[in-house]
Amino acid sequence: MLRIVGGQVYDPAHGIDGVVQDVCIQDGRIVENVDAAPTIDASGMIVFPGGVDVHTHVAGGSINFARAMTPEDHRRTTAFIRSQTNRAGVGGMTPTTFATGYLYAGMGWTTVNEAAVPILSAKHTHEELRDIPIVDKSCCVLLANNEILLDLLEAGEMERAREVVAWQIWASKAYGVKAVNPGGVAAWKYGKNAEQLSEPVDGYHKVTPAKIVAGLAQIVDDLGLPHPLHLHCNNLGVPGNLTTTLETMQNLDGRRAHMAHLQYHAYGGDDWSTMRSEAPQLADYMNAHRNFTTDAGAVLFGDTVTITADGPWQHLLYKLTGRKWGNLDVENETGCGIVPYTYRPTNLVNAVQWAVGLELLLLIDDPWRVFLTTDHPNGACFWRYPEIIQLLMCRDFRRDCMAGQSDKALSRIHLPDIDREYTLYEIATITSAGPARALGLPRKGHLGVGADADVVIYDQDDDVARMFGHPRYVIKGGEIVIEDGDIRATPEGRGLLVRPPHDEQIEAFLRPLFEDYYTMSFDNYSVEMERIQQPEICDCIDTE
Amino acid sequence: MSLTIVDNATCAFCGCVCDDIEVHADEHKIVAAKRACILGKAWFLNHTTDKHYPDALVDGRETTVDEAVQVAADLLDRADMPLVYGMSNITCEAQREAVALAERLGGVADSHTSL
Amino acid sequence: MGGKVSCTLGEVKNRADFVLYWGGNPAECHPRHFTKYALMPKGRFVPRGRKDRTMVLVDIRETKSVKAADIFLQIRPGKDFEALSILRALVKGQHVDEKQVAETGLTLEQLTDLVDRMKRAKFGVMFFGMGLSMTRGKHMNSASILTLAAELNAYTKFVAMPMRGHGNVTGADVVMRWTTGYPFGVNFSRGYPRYNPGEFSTVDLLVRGDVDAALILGADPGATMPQPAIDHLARIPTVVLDPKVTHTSRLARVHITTAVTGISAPGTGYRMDEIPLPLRPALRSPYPTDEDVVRRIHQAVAEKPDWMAAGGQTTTTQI
Amino acid sequence: MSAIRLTLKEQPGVPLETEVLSPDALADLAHDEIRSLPVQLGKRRRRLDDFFEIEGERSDEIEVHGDLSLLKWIGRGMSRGRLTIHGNVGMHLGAYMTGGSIEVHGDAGDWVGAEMGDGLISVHGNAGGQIGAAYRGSPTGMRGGTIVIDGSTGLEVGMRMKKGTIVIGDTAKDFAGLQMKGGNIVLLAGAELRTGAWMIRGTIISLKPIAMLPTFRLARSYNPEFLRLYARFLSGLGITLPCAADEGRYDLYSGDVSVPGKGEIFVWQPAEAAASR
Repeated sequence: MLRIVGGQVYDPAHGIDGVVQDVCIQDGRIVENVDAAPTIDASGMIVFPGGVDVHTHVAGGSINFARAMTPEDHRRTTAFIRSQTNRAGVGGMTPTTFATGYLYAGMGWTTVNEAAVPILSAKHTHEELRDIPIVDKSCCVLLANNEILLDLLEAGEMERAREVVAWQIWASKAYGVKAVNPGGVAAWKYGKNAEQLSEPVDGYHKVTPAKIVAGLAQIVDDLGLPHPLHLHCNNLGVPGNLTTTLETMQNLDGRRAHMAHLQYHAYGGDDWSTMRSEAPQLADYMNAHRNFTTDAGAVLFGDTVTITADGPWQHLLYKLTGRKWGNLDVENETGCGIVPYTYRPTNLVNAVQWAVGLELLLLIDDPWRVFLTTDHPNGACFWRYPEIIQLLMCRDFRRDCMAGQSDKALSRIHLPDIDREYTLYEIATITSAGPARALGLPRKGHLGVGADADVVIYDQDDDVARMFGHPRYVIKGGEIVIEDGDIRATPEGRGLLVRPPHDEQIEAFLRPLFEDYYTMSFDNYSVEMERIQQPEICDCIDTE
Repeated sequence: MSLTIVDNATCAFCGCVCDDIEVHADEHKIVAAKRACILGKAWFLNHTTDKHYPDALVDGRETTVDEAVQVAADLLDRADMPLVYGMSNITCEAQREAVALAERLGGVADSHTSL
Repeated sequence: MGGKVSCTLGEVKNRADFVLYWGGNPAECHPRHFTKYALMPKGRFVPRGRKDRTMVLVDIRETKSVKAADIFLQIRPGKDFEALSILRALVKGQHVDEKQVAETGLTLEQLTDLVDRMKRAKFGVMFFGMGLSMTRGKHMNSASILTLAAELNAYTKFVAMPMRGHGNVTGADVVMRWTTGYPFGVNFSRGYPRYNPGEFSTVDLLVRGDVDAALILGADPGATMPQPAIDHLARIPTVVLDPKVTHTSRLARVHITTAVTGISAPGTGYRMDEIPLPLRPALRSPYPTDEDVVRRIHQAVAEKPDWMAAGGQTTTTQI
Repeated sequence: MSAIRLTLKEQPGVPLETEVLSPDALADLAHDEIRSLPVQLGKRRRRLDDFFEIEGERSDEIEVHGDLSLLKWIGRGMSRGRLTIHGNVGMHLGAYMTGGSIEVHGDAGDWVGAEMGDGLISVHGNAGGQIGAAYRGSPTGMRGGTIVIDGSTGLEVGMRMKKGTIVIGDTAKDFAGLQMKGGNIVLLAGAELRTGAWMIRGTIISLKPIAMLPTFRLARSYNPEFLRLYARFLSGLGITLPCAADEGRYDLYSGDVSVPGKGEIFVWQPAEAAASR
């Protein structure tokens, strides 16, 4: 039991905008009232619901591959020293699992969605998620280059495809469905890509990226998944890709979708030298079409490592940068590429990317549909979110950051003309209430009765980045986990899953195909329930 | 005596980790390992449930696991720079525990990879 | 700076029309590598199986694997790095002198032909064994073949991967990476993980006498390591966990018998391509599992006073 | 200001990490403060005076006496002053240093001057591998300064170095100049195999014949002008580089073409050998 007294509460889900009121906690949930509970005096402090990250890469084969590639970063970053409370680890571009939990909780985030899981190595992802303490975790399974599914779409067998997807979600113990560069990663298996939405994918006659996207979005809606299709469009990072992005969104024809890291998909120009921001056009489209949510995938200047299932893009980046390159293709399903990268303010392309992420956050007018992410670690590391909050809340700070940029760079972006400054209420929306709603998690992202008692309390501070980087208290499931920068407790987080119903006969269809295409036994493919820490099976919904 | 049949058993002998082995076992030993290669077969068939070895030895003396665990803990905790090495022929779950122990001991954790 | 470009074994099965083994003898060391994964199986895009693939074997001597090869290149011992350097140069169209090739035991014609075949492949894969990674040059030999594969992607699809032996050694890499950030040789003496091969790798630590106690599990260094390393293990208090009383057990202070991984101990093992697989034991062991014993030792250690000085939970200046 | 003098009184049983033995750490400290500085013995935090007799205070001139083979990180990141070691010394001597000088009357371990930015390290005995190198994963090793090893060295001398000079008096083991990006390595007694492997840029000068990788090409044979200037710089360190035309010539090999790189390896051919070829 706990009572938080006297804090200014920001709870956008209930329209509460800085009202001084108590928050009461019992048995891990928010309750109406508690008697004789210990209290936290939050007078003069700010109370938020715990942060929710809708799109991050923190566990599994890809990030673990990246860890092995970047020992030089581990050495220079913040290290966690083992204590009676916490495990050892390193932070940095690719934090170790334990450190990931401490760093997220340390800035008040209590729920994260790992955005890219191959079924084949989903056991690995879940093993790592189990070792990320404190936060609750969900994940999205990669399906837009799954060759069994593409074959079904080629044959026009939508109903069977739906059954297969339902089976695959449960087999991987996932929460949602992710599409990455639809068709392009499959083509990459022979060193090719998919750049045109309406052209057949390499090796197919009928299946196009457009059909994959529409098909998967339809299936996700038919299955009633609480989170819509999580979509990484084709042509990520490429100048002029706005056309592809808009075409993809039009092609969805009113169906729900979460457009991942739109920053990487909002560029004009014909090549690297003419690249420019098309954020206003994309923001206009977002504003006019309420079937979409998005996350920023914002970029901050500095070192990071780029990790994506988008193999062709990573090969291009390796050729452009001449730095280390890691690639891992996963049979019949997906792939991943890894390239360390430094975003530099003096680099025209990077300067545009930096601006586009902020422009999208500032120009999309509904904070319930655009969320704070950096596509960790691609645009920047998640533990730098407080810097982005400062950029959103302080126009003058943005101007200062742009002061050193060349006229050429400034002519390619729109940020200097944008005056909007986020309020605390809006920050609470894009970091917590909005992403929780988009994920379809009814007990997350708010402080109403029945919500999970994930609460973060900040000292009021004019230095916005400092305030959001160092919460006074973080409470997870009713327990104080962080106090004044110290890790006080490291409870296990929950594993959030869905179990859409499927026809049991689908296994009879899948088994022989699997035996032909794969190199492991079908019976060893599914993730066993015992691997999920504190599993919570969430309800499917009626999407009509 | 009835046989237990484990379909899709996994052979942990070499790095191929083939997981399509059909293992037949009675209560005492494995009697067949279908689809396993010559190395895998030899490995599967080489094991029984017999107690060929003492539970534990301390300085050559047979003892209980409990006592050996205590002695091991004393020796490892006393060291300034202990080493935890090997981890090839154990499960990931055991590897995870071994890393946690090395961390608690303030020692080094290492595997065959370093060879 | 090169890279590591790889895939799961099913990609090889379904797509590889060019398969090269360098410094390995799968016919005897990984018998089903040919038949289940890389060479014989019919794959989705190589429907005729073996007939659709070209197999090249590079080794210092004729092994049983030669029979399975279309092309066998017998390289002079210790010249792998030189040969790989020449291949990297030829791939980029650089001139290499015929005379300079001679030291490898191969001819310019052979290597030029190999490069042509690699570039003509639709999907090429190179597997490398301890004949490459454990001979003079060691990690640089592995780096060379990985970089060659990465660079071939400018021309066609190419991947490379090591033929890991030793059961679940891949799992040890994977687990250490997610828990510590580093794949092996991790030092926790300052409370946070540090990594420096050569400094914190076991043979070096033992030969120099840098450690003063050891827990050995899932390995028998007493049978495999250089004598000075074994001598040091005998000098310090050593604890062994193993299903058998091993060479190392005989020189140890403590031995605890454990269940056999995969036979009577359940859990997870990783294949050489980092695919996790469940282990399904068929027998019940009279002995506890390694997992259980390690946890018990940890509990016993945790009951002792903590040696770690109270202080911060983080540091920004690592040594 | 007289030197601070430390004498090892107790050999550690396992390696001892003593990054505090650096002018930057000691220069402003009183005697008692120096004595209580922390050192790391395996997992144990100990005091400097557990291992050393210490004389003097407040000086950026430091003398250390004893067999320090197990002492790591001496002179780590130092930026000024002078550190003199009478005895052998362990790994990472002068790693990350940016200024000042270190002199060792004895042998040194691996990673001498790793990733150093500037300063001078001279070792009068042998040294280990990875001299002036990049640590694992780092793109760049030594960025400036000078390292002189009178004796032999281990593997990967100057790995990924970008600037500065390394001089090795006796034989260097394999992979000297590995992935070198710039700077100079002078091998007074040659090296074992694979010198200059993966070299991108930079210069290696060997006064003895060395085994060349097949991916280096003989470009020309001459007495380059810049070597005359460089010889003048080396003579300041007490090292003689032959460069007179009547003494012989340098064979210039370029490579490593496997990269393809533009590194240069100069191999000295004394006049007689040049004539008899």
